[in-house]
Amino acid sequence: MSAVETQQAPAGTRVLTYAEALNEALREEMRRDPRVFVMGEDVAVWGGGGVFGVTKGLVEEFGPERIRDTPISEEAIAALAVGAAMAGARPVAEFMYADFMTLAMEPIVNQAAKIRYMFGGKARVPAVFRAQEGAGRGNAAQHSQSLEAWFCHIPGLKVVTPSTPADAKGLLISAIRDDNPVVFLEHKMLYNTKGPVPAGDHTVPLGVAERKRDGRHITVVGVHTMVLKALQAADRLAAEGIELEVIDPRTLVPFDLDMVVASVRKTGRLIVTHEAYERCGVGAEVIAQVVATAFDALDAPPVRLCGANVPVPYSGALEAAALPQVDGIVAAARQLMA
Amino acid sequence: MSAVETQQAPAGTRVLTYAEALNEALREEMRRDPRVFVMGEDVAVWGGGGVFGVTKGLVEEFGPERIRDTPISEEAIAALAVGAAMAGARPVAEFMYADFMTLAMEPIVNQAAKIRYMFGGKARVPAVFRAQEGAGRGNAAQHSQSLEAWFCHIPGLKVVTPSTPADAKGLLISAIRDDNPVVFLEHKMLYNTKGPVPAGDHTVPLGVAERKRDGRHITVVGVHTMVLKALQAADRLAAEGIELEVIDPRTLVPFDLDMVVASVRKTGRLIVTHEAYERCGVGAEVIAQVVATAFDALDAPPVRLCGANVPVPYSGALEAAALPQVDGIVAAARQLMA
Amino acid sequence: MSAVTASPPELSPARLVDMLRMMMRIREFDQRALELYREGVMRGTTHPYIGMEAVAVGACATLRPGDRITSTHRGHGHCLAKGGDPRLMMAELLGRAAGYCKGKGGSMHIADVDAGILGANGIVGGGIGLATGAALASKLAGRDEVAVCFFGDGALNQGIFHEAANLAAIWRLPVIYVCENNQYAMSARADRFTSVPDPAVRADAYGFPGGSCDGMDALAVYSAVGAAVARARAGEGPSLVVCVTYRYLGHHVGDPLNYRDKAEVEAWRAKDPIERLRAALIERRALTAADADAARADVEREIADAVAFAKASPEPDLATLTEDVYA
Amino acid sequence: MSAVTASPPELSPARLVDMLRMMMRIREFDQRALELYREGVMRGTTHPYIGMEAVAVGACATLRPGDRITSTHRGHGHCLAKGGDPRLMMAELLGRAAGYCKGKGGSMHIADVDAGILGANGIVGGGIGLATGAALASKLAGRDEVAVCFFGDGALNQGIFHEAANLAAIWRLPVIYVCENNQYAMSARADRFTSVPDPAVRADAYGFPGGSCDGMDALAVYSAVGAAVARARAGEGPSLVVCVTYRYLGHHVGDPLNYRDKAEVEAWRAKDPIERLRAALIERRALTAADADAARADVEREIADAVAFAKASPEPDLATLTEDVYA
Ligand SMILES: Cc1ncc(C[n+]2csc(CCOP(=O)(O)OP(=O)(O)O)c2C)c(N)n1
Ligand SMILES: Cc1ncc(C[n+]2csc(CCOP(=O)(O)OP(=O)(O)O)c2C)c(N)n1
Ligand SMILES: [Mg+2]
Ligand SMILES: [Mg+2]
Repeated sequence: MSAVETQQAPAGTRVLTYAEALNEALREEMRRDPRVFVMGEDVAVWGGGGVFGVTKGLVEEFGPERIRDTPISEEAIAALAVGAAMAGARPVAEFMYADFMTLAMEPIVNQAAKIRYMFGGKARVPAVFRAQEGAGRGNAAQHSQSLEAWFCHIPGLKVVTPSTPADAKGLLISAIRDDNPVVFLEHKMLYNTKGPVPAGDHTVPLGVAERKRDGRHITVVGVHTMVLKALQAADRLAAEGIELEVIDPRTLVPFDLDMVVASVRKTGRLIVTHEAYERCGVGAEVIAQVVATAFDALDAPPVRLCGANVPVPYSGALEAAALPQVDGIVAAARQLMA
Repeated sequence: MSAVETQQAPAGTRVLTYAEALNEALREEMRRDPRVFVMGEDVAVWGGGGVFGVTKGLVEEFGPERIRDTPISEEAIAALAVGAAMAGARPVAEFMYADFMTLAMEPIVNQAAKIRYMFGGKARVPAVFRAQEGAGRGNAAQHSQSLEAWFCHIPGLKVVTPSTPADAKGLLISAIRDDNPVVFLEHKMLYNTKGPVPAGDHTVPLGVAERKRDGRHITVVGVHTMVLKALQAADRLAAEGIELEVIDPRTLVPFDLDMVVASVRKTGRLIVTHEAYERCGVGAEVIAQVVATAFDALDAPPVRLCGANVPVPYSGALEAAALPQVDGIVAAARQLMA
Repeated sequence: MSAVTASPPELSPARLVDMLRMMMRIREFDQRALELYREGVMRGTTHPYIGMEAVAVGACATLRPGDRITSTHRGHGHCLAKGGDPRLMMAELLGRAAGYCKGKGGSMHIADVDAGILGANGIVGGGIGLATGAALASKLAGRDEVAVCFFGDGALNQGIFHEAANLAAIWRLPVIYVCENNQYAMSARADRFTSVPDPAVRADAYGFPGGSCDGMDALAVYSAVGAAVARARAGEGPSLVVCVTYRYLGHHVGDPLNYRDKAEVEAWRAKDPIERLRAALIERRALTAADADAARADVEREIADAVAFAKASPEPDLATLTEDVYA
Repeated sequence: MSAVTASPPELSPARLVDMLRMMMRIREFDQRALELYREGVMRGTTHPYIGMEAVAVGACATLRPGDRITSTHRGHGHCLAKGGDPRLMMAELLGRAAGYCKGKGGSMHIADVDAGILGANGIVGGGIGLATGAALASKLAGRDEVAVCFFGDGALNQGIFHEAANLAAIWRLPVIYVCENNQYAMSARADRFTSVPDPAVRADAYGFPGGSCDGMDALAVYSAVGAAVARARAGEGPSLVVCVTYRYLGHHVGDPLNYRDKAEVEAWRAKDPIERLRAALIERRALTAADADAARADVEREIADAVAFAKASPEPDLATLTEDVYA
């Protein structure tokens, strides 16, 4: 990350943190579209806006009607967002931790995701459900889960997982403008990472991956922090002559299979890495799709480097062991090339 | 299914429906262990016990304290089960439809699944969460989902999906005796299917698959109804000289990978089929695991035949089109052998 | 516990007759739906609203076109009362392309968002948060619309009621919680599964008005809900109105009905809401008996027509399977 | 709204002194936890119970060893008061192998199921259903145990409270809902986010007793919770006891504390529950000032000892990562 932090911002961009970039997206969309509003726990008053600063200063600009602190009522936060979206608003509902979305699955999954289809295409639910997921801070098992696979399983939802400040901004703007329910998952360890972010109306389309690094030998598809770790692994492996091609899907639904398959056709090898529990995680889906599409192109079985199939432990040593790390990517890559 | 229905019951067995077999399991375990109790909506009074008859007659034998009708409060049903299990009871909590478990994910996922681990191994949560899933009756998008992949994703849960009356009984007894939280998923279209069921203390261990049919050409792993459809496809294909080996994993967590891999090593070809939405379904996991373990043994890319990535539609024609069918298995098998 | 008492506008004779006609229409619709189900041309299930017509009709009579409702699994009555088209509804029951949902929704998912009908719902309590959210949207946009949330005595014990009611209270949202206490949630008797004899007291826990009314009397419902609507529209916040009513038939077509006795049913049938309004209107001379009979005949024709329309509509094209998952 | 009024057994001077000592222990424990966090030897976060000690101590003084509690994210006080071992707790805060959870749980998941402590909880409201379920298990087994459920003013707005309270009421479960109204849920003021001025009225919605007590007074808590415990043990069902209290410090160590002013904090600190019990006991001659000072010194040593124990405990073996996922 240090490379990014010290980097000069290209023209038209500023170096912002991921949290600041999200904040900018919210601010710009709220200025542009009066139907957009934010609700969630501690989004307005706490520390001037949000436990992670994402909504900082927004209540000052937009007032407490549009930046609404809620009681601790996750199911209602989600359900009200769905109803408000059906009645013409464009809510951005925040869940402080993705783990708390377990309380809000009914409205998100049975209502938001299905309403348009169930109603024969005669309704829209333009709601964004924001939350942060991931481990790394010793928050233990109920505050560290990455639950993106659940949402990816449910037709009717879009699922977004930005890994950089620029994508955080561009994808959040796209999510807010999208006419579908979008589950927008941030990562707690990324909020303070920095990078250049385009000023103004910067959008990143939902469904387009980004190749973060070119390489000839192994395709690495990473989610969230694992994109950054894959880039670090790539740096280390370059010295050994092993080239990783690092792809950040950016949105998991829709998923840019074309870019991944094109890469695998070049490299013949695939690593998929995410923090979420391995079993029935998104990695399995990526592998199943790649295998179905480009079996012939694979020189070796695809490898998963994912969160261990255990609740996330508190101890620093155990937590680190439960998550995929740079060392693991390096080792897996060497093994694939052996 | 007609083959099964007309079949003679081997010694020590009776021909029962899947619902009757589950009923017998509950009855026998409740007789054996006074700590076992059942709670859920309409499990006692409605029609003498349960919307699908699974708890029929139990309130007469065990009384309303141990067969407890609840208000419509799914989150509490699950949470009370967790608390009761920690305090020495062995609850069997029923959710009328798996879709309603969206309301109960918090206690199941954040509490039941994690308590033992979070508490350093010093607690047990011997609770069974029963529900029925699946489509086929025109119940539409909020009453037809198969959500097993969500539960499989979460470490700490066991996940059971019986496809026959005998397994229904044997697995439910094992689930009740297990000291872990078990998500026990039945299928609405199976309740009236019949088969021989051993009398008395019949248990099927969690984690052991069953080969339902031997075959040399293609391994088919099916969940629930798809086991039956795969067997029908196998009958049809046998005439063409294509042999399917049909495996019913019976429990998805733990998963009997060994049996599947052994089969794939023999056949070189794999079809995985389930009603659940394809994306991020259990099929992807099975493929990812098989590919990781037996890549060299595969003669063709594994195939998924799963629920379409759409909310389950109401219309009969659309619903049938949304689900994997015998014809689809036959066609995929032919293609694999072409 | 205190109900809102301000009275809503007096209903003209013509409106009263419309209300009677609407109640007849709902009953006829649900009777035909049951027949279609028994004929085997309908899938899934159907939850008849028969006996409860006064609630939907009395409540919806208080609303303007821009107002919204959320409905339940037992939703045909709400949908018709808020202006739903019986032909498109019937076609949906038969899973046809011309149905409200193009055959994808069926009985439990009929909706007409443009008409303010945010849908029936397969999830008990599923509409409670939606109505509250719709009310929030109205408030945010500065529109004086209200949202009426229909839900059952069973739904009252879902956590979402608690969360949404608290939010509606602190945010003074223009939502009216209309609890249809039809005495049962499937086999669960309201008086045994809800911890208080009169569910209306639950409003006290949120600090907004709550009251009960005779849900077999469309005019009583109209007054009670109307007062709550006026309050909501004036920006004074939510109310709970419990309508005491009864479902004459089983929960759905497959109900074994082993949990209540015939005498109870008969006692409620004696309070029939359609007969009651009919008699009241005849007494008020808003209507003659012959008019009423003619209205019933009209409604029968209308619903027969809806059935014919539905049956004539084609099955959905299989290509639509993957359409409309996303906008 | 009516609180239970029967009074629990008179406390002996020795028990009163134990209660004072326990309050001191809790405060000392949480103060050291904060220091450890600031030293950087602790991960995650810690939610200090400082200022609220009277609630846990007053409530747990009414319990027998076989009774159970469920706790919250702010759980150290509950755990100590119900008999938790400060050494195993401290070791857990440091993520060590000797900790209650072998380093896997941390502050938010400390539990001692054998001692009736069904765990702190990272989910606001997460313990409400668990306590209710534990009470159900006791009832089913015919044991006269009770379950005390500690939860915050913020948790009161979670749907699970509604569902569990209704169930506890209709099933007459031996559970006592002890709401720690410390005025805030993070930045959310209870008086703005809960729709009623006195949350105790919410008990009315379930038809069981509800009342408030001075949560800065261990003896008031003892009486109020004790009466509810007696009721529960007698098979008469649940109660809600709201303990009006305050957290002196931030929600957790990272709290910007921009939502309340110093004067408010000072006003509450003036009612300090430890000072209050100390003064009362000195006045009753259950204790001298010197005894009290000695007790404080004891407690400081005890906690210093716990810290030393924790620091001396090894980190968990990495092989334990995959242990204890399943029994
Ligand atoms: C969340 C959820 N739980 C359970 C059900 C099954 N179910 C459908 S209707 C019903 C009873 C609802 O009772 P009530 O709210 O009183 O409405 P009524 O049927 O009496 O109109 C139940 C339990 C469901 N559809 N959704
Ligand atoms: C379900 C859930 N939502 C939100 C949070 C984040 N959170 C942790 S503590 C807290 C405030 C709790 O307030 P209260 O219940 O009053 O307890 P207190 O902190 O005042 O002791 C919040 C919002 C959480 N842990 N769980
Ligand atoms: Mg009802
Ligand atoms: Mg609080």
